[in-house]
Amino acid sequence: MAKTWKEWEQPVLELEQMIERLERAAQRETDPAKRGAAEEKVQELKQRRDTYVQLRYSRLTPWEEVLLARAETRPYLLDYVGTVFTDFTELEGDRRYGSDRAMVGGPAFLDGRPVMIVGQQKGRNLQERTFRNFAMSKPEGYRKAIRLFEMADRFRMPVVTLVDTPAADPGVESEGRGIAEAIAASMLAMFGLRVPVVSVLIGEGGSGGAIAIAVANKVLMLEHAIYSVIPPEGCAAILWRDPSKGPEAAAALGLTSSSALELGIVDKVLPEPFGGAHRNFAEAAATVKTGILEALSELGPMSPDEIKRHRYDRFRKAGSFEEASRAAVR
Amino acid sequence: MAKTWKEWEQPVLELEQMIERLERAAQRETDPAKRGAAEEKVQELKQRRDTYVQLRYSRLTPWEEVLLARAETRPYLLDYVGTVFTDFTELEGDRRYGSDRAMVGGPAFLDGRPVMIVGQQKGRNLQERTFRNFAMSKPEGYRKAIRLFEMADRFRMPVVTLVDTPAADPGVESEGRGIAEAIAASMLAMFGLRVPVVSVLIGEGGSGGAIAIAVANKVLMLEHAIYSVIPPEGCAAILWRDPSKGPEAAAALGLTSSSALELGIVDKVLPEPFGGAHRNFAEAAATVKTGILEALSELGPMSPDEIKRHRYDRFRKAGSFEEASRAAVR
Amino acid sequence: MPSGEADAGRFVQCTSCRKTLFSADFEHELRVCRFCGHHHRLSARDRIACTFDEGSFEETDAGLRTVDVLKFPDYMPKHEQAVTKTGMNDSVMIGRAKLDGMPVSAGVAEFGFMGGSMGVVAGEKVTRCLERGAEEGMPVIMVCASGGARMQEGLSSLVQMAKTTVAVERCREAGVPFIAVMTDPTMAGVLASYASVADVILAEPKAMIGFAGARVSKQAQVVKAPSDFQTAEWVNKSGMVDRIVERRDMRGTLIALVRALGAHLRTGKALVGA
Amino acid sequence: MPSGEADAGRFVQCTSCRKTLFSADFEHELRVCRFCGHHHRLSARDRIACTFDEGSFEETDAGLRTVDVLKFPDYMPKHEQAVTKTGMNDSVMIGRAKLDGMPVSAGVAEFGFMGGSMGVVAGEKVTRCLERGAEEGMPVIMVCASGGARMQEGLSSLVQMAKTTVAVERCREAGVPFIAVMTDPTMAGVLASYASVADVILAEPKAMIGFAGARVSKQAQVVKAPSDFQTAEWVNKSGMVDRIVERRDMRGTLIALVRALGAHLRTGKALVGA
Ligand SMILES: [Zn+2]
Ligand SMILES: [Zn+2]
Repeated sequence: MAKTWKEWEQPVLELEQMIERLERAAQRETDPAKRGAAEEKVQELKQRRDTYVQLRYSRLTPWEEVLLARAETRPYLLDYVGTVFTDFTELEGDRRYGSDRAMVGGPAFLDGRPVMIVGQQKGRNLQERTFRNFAMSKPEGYRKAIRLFEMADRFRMPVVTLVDTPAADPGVESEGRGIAEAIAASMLAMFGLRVPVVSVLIGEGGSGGAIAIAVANKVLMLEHAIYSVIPPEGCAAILWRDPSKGPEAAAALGLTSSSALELGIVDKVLPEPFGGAHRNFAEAAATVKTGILEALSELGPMSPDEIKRHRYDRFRKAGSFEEASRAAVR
Repeated sequence: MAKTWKEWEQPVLELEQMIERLERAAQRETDPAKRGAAEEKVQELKQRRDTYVQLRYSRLTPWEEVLLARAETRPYLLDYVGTVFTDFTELEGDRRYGSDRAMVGGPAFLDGRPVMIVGQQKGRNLQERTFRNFAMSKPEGYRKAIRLFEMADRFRMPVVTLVDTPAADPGVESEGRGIAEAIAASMLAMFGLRVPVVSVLIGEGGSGGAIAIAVANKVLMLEHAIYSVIPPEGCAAILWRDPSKGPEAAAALGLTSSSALELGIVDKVLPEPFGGAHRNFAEAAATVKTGILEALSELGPMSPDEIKRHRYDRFRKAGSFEEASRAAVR
Repeated sequence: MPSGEADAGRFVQCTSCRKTLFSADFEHELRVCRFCGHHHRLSARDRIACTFDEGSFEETDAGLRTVDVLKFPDYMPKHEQAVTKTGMNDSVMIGRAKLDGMPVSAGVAEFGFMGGSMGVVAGEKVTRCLERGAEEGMPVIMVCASGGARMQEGLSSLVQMAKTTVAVERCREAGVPFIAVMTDPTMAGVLASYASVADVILAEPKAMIGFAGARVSKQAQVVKAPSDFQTAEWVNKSGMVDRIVERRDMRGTLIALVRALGAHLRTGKALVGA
Repeated sequence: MPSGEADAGRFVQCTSCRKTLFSADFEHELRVCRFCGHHHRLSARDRIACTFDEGSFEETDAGLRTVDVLKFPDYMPKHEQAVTKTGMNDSVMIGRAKLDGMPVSAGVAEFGFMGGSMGVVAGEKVTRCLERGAEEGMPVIMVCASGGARMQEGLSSLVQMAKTTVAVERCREAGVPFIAVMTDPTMAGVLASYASVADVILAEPKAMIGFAGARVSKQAQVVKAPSDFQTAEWVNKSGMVDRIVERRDMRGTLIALVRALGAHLRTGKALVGA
């Protein structure tokens, strides 16, 4: 059972090192025949690499999807903000307590038209991760998000949220400042918006901390993102008193994009480039951009009241149950 | 120059002690003639006391009004809440950070009809004063007030605020949680209300901390309350580098009820009982109750939009200035 | 002797102070220990009995049934067990009730049903309870008792957080007051959704109220937790709960609040002087 | 050598790092010290020049005049002096301006006029500036610099806090963005009114921003103040200010914000896909 995404990326890494060495050797080679042979070998290795990647990424287990969604090689919020959008102006304050660095937001332009961006930002190294609090927002992060949502509503700007968080911050201080209230209030604020809202799950969709900013008219999900009611390790610990049974829990929880689509929790899965978004970020960004633009254009014809109603209806019908007729019950 | 209200209450105290002694003596006296003489003496002393009180309270200087408004003998918010209103249910939370004990609020009934009460509470002894933070609200107090204002609006309840604070809390923590924003946001929230709002200045109306909850359709002021842009000592310290010149500053600042009425800052002065509200609380409470009921009944016929507009207009025209015609300026 | 349960029907031991109580007294005093004041958990039915006007509660929507969409390991057996144990179809019971004659839309959670966890059925019931209040102009009372979202329904449980919250927005639009009563425990996905955005939040003394489970928040503790961490008292000091109300006073407090905040619903217009 | 002022028109000493600068360079660099980056105060006129499109600012409401209702000791002489010194009629100048061609309603405070204090005239001007934005559908930019309310106008100054805030409510209703720029210093009655409820709050580096004057908050300090207490940086960390923006970047930031937040005012409707 894989413990990190690097386990199945290791063969790729080795192949790529070989390819690089051979390519350099081929360049230095003066004998055309030998050079031809080397180049052929390079092609073969590339072929092998691609076959492996294709095969491996087409049969990731739910647990492997979890590991990949958490990988520090995944594109993060600010990567998308810098490529999908232009002229982003970050606004930091919650006007209450502090500046939350896990939650990032502000106005930007999408294809020349203004939108409000809100989302969580992870860090790639320890320093960044600490600065971003591992993308776990405290109450002030959600309260900043609420401010930006309301501002977007006032100024008729569509809202785009990019979700990538393991969870809301669960520390003592967060509890004391009302992390639960902040999450609930964020959802409530989103339900009040009369502008279109599109959410994209780009990495980890970690329970309440994620859905707090994902109450959208259209919820999109990258192919290798996850969306879960609880981290699989936590689920295993509670149900089976064994946190190492994360893989079993991951399989049971239905947290993959295909499962979320099937359950009707997300509206669309955005296919990732060959071998994952990290392998071709430009393509991933283009897919995300197209996804958001298409969603906004579908929502475009609706009036402000219809947009609000549409979001309401979308979440109102969430989840399946059976209902005996009233007569039968009595 | 008086340093405390007790200086001019001291003669009253002494007279009353004499009266009490004499009355007790008269009761014990068996000789009808002697008893009659003693009773006469009592009447005379009472007359003297009343004349003194009447004279003294009719010529309080602005500085003495300041001292009286701050006196721990004045009736406080909860005294009024317990007599003017019925069935008060205090609601404590700001849903953000904490429970502020300087600001008190919740639904109650006035003559059988529901209202939302908000106001500052002082303490009579050190323990109470500490618990109430000397009636200086921190940001969470104003944010609780905002919550209650918005709730009143949702449930169509008139709002009654009772103002009695030296100032908003000026400490480091208050600054860090945005005391200035909290005050401004409270005023902004009040301007948004579509229910009638009546404010009564019952004691100290201390600058921003006071006006934060006094953005009302009708602002009433007890005769011996004060309302000031800055504490007179602070004004003296800044302008004349001499905090002991408080009395001069008090005279200059126009902080008495008559001055506030003349400036059009308050709509009505509620006369206090003979010798101040502390001398006859039942009468003071009755005056306050009548004042609030009359104000609400004047506002009664207005529609929700008119109420909001009325409040807007009331504050829009605050303050006098001259304006040269545009032609003359150019 | 199990927590606050009857010993041969005559005696019961308080789990908090360990003192022994007569069962009859204990039940009569609403399962509040007369020695230490500890509020022991109440079943949904007992809660209804001591909160609303006698016999006024009419259950609705009892026909809702869980669908095990994920085929989650062991879910259905556990669920069946809970049904048998509690006589309820899921962890929440909703209906119409009266408080001192005033109609309310009422919901009560049963912690004994899989820890009061919120899956699709519980979420649907909470939502209907709130919507009914909004539609019929009745104040809404929800008595919470839950460990959080029901893991066994996966993502479908997660979205109940949004679904129940959307219904609060309906109440706000309709000007209908929503009062949440947090009892022991009110945690995680329930706390972080409809319950925390109630107009008024009351809590029973010492009820455990928090976002993260003890395990998680202990791991995450950079700051040391205070001794009363995640108690109703601590959450009250933190501004999240409006009042701590003892069980014997809860009905009276609810009546006062419904009378004041819901007056406009009964009279059409409640402004003084109007 | 006075703070950031010209020495015989050629040299100036930075009050922060004490280094000597050429006056011409200093003015050209918008009075920001090239050695230590300290942002020296700007006059209202200089602020206008470096913020809005060249020559686009048209002053309005210059005819407002203070009335000394209270006959406050020494007020009028001080006021006259300030008028002579600044050439302004009070501490705020308002008008119409453009930012990269986009019309805005603009107001700029002059700290040199009695410490930028807000009496009735300043309050009226701020209110008109905000109202004009709301009425004409123009984003509002207010550059603040003030010690607070003007004591010499007593209660009339206090109510300016409410009056200016009411105008922010008008902007909100009209969907007009209001951006406040806090410069050194933005304090007390100005901070606790319209400025703090702006949609976006920008601040210059190191600007002093706070509610209570140093004297008051020092007395009230139970908690020790951090070394950067009441600086823009501290207030930014506290969530009250959205960004610290260097003076040379301020115009560009304002343009980006006005373009994004005010788009709907220019096009009538700005929704993507609409
Ligand atoms: Zn006990
Ligand atoms: Zn310098």
